[in-house]
Amino acid sequence: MTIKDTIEEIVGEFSLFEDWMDKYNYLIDMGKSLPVLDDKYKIDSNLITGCQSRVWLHSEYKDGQIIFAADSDAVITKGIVNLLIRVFSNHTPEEIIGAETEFLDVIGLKDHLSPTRSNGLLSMIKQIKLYALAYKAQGNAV
Amino acid sequence: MTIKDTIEEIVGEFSLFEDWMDKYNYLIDMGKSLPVLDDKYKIDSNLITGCQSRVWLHSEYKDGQIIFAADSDAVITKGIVNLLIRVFSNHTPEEIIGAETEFLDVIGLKDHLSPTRSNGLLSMIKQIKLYALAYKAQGNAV
Amino acid sequence: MNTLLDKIRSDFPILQQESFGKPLAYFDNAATTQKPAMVIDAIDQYYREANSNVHRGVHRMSQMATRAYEGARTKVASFLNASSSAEIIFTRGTTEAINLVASSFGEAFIHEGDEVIVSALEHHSNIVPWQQLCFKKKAVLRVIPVFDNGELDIDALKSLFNSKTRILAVNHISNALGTINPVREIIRMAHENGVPVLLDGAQGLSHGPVDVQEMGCDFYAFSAHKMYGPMGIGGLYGKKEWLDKMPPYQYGGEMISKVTFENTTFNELPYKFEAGTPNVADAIGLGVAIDYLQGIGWDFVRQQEADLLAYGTEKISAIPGVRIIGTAAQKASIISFVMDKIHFYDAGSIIDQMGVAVRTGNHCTQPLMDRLGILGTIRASFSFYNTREEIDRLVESVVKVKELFD
Amino acid sequence: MNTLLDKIRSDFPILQQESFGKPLAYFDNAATTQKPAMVIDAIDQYYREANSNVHRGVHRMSQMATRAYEGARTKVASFLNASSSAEIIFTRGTTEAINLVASSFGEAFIHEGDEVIVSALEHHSNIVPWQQLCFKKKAVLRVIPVFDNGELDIDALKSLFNSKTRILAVNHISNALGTINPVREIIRMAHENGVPVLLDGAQGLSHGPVDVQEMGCDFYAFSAHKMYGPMGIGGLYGKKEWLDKMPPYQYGGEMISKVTFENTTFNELPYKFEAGTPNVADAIGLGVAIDYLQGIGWDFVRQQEADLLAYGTEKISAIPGVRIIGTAAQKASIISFVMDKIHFYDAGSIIDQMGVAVRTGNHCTQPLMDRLGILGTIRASFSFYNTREEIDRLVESVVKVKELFD
Ligand SMILES: Cc1ncc(COP(=O)(O)O)c(C=O)c1O
Ligand SMILES: Cc1ncc(COP(=O)(O)O)c(C=O)c1O
Repeated sequence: MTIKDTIEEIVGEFSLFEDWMDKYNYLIDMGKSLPVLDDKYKIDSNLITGCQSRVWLHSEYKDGQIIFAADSDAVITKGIVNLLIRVFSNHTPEEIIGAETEFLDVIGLKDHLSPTRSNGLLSMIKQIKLYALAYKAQGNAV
Repeated sequence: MTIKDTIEEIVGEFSLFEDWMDKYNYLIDMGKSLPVLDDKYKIDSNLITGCQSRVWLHSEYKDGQIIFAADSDAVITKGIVNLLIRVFSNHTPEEIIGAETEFLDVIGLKDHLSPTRSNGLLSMIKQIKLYALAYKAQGNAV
Repeated sequence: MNTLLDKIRSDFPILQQESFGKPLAYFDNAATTQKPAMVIDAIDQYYREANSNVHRGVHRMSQMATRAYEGARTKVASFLNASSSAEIIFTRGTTEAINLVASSFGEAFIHEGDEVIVSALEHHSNIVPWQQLCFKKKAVLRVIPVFDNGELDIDALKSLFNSKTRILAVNHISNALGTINPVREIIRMAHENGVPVLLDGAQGLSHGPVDVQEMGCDFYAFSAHKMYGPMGIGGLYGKKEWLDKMPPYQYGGEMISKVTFENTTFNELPYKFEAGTPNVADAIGLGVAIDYLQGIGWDFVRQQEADLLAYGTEKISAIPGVRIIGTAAQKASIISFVMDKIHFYDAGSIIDQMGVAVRTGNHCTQPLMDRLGILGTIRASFSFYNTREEIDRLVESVVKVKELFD
Repeated sequence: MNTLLDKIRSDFPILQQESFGKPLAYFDNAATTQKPAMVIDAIDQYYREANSNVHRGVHRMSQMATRAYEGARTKVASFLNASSSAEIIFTRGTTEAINLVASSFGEAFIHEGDEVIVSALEHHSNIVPWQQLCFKKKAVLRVIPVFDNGELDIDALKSLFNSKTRILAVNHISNALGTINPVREIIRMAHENGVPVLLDGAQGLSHGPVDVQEMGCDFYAFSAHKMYGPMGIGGLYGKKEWLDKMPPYQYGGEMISKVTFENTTFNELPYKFEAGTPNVADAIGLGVAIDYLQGIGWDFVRQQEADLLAYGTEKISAIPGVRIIGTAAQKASIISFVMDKIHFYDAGSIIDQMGVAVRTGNHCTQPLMDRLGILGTIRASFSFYNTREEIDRLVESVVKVKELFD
């Protein structure tokens, strides 16, 4: 699936929710189902700053694709990172760099979970794109 | 005449003025008729700070009374100091210290010539009272 | 609901707002209070009728603006019972007032090896300016420890004074936990040791009367926006003896008396510390906020806030799995709490959706959070305009949070 | 009167005021401009509907306030054509912005024996911070001389640069005389010498477009209240390369990333330079002032102000015994003048009584006045909302002054 396809899928899922409670319940489920991140990756260099909750974002570069793994001490935040991983993981740096992120607007995340520093959503996306840029530069160097 | 008497006299004079123009004309006349201050008294230590125009206020202590003399480079300011001299000159330090200065309110000077720093009216009165306090201390010391 | 409270609530336009379709319950008063219409209107009217730059202007509007600005200063002076309005310096707020003292007092009086005392209960704004000053001057920062219940360890303070101690800075009321510190005792101890005291009064002016002369503090820093006034203004009370000895902080504008390229002489107090065009509109707003507080009276404020604190403490502590952080004997109407195994961010997000505004996080008191072994709390801070019904809604939201995350 | 002008005047509530029973003619725009209703209303609405403390707040209103505040920053960034909104720091105004740079840049880059260049045309706010910095660092202050007509002597500037020159600070437009300085040329010369340039833009943003990237300046300081926005807010544009290398200015609040008593790490740009609760309401007001200016458009502003400057210059210089001070080829709509044997204070008092607001005195440019051999001037500064009829009334008042004092 392309990044765009996944985004459309997610937008579709969110369009089913009648009220905020459903949306949060879904995020909480997504948070609870996020695979555990090995403690060895919960290090400061993986920590995303500017969040009310702590978020560790780990990445690996394999066969030209980036694989993301993450954790947070807050469940809703885990739900959000889980969404982001679903969208961005297993794609090439180029695909990630070029991806639009307006879908967050569409599914109402920006409205309820603002892009301001409180939840670090923007910081997470920024970090994901930074990883992509770094791997791309690394790839070019080879 | 006591300070109070002079003040009443001035209030009486000002009550005759129909509009601001008359009041300013009067102040301008008072300014023009202020006796010239000898240049040797136009020194920095006699300068009152906080005025848009420069005001030099000189005082002498003679026979238990303070005599004020002043000058300014602005005519309206000279008119105001002239009024103040008429009120306060030739009185004892005690009389000056105890004098009420609300008359400035009554004659509308406070309204048109605000107590804020622009014309230094307050600074002038403060300086007059400071001289009185100084001479009083000096007198007591003797 | 009692009718006086209804009347008072109607003075605050924002309390009529809804949040997510529910009436807004605003419990973030320690971050910033809401403004009564009379404050908002005063600012509005100033810009519509009298706006002008102050000081040295000959024209009528400039004089009106100057009078209004200086009138606001006089109101602040009498509100704090300063001995003269020359002891009131307008700043942007508490943070700037503390930075001013740290910088100017620091420049004049703090030297290598000297010591500065703060407490473990401080807001970053009353730590970092002193810490950085100490770095710069090679001075030493000493910290009054805090007990688990949020009270300062005043006995330990005794041993912190020595001949090198130059200043003590402590908050009047803790924004994170609500502790009302024993400032009179602290000031007495400091003065016995010849040490001046700065009180961070950010949370101090909204809950009850403050009399700087009676307390005896040397400096008192505050923000208008936390006492029902506008943003962008606040102030510093400082004893004349100290302010006179301190160099200016910023340069330019009314604080200057005479300039040549070789030399500059500075204006007298309070202008010496106010550089640039002052924030006249918001100073006027602050003055009107004081009028408003005096209009409703401290009796009402204290009674209402004490009731909300008692009621809230009882209800919140009764929820299983919830623990109140900060249980000092003397507390302002601030309740901080944590929930078993539930992150404050998760809790805050859900509470918000229920139309209840609380603050979550470390409340700019990271060293305190570290000391207490937590990352942050959920904080509900009450104003006299809040109600028991609103607290019931907070409790409901917390119960909802438990349902969702357990 | 043309109808567009009528419409624009009706946007400014204060222009409907009377002064001493006469319609107010407000010519003190260089001190502070009046505010259109939309700016006043935006502040009002913010306090009625959205007031909250910004940043890190999870609740809805805090996020609304944060978005509005950051939105204002984005507007300022695009108004100045900064390359990123991280290069826009909100301050109280120009004076604070200059003090920030003098203090932080000074701390990082100015050492004993270094040199700082200012001009003889500066406002005290762009002299004293540098002068005091030089005193503190044992550095040397150099001054670009000014010609009798109010133009800077750019040839003389050439010889002021040397390997010790660290920064040059000059105003974009002179508040005292209206001179528009050749800032592009100055910046080019400075950069050729490896010297960064701070422009004091207090008078720069109200008369025409400013493009910091095209001009190439390293810092640009400004005040909202001089560009139709509220008091208590303004800002500093700074190139990221410089801002990144400068230490913070004040400490506390959002500018902090992590604090322990041993150490503090600071937030990224622009927050690193914004300590304490920001002035959200007035930042929003500034954003709306920008919207307003963009709504009427620079064409109208420039055409109207050029007309007023030409008309005023002709009429005022035609009065016998009146001399215009400042006759640079490039001038903003500011006319300073003196009257033979009549003190500016006398003149200003009478002009005020005629309902015309001008400013008199040294305009916080004492070194310039000394250079010109005068104590002060009478200054009429025009905005696009002023009219020829108002200028006629100013001329009448000046004639009246002559009658009274001659
Ligand atoms: C050229 C210039 N620089 C600096 C300032 C200071 O601006 P503010 O008082 O808004 O800080 C002014 C205005 O007074 C000015 O005209
Ligand atoms: C105790 C305390 N000190 C200082 C501050 C800083 O106040 P301001 O952000 O208004 O400068 C606050 C508020 O955030 C506070 O609660």
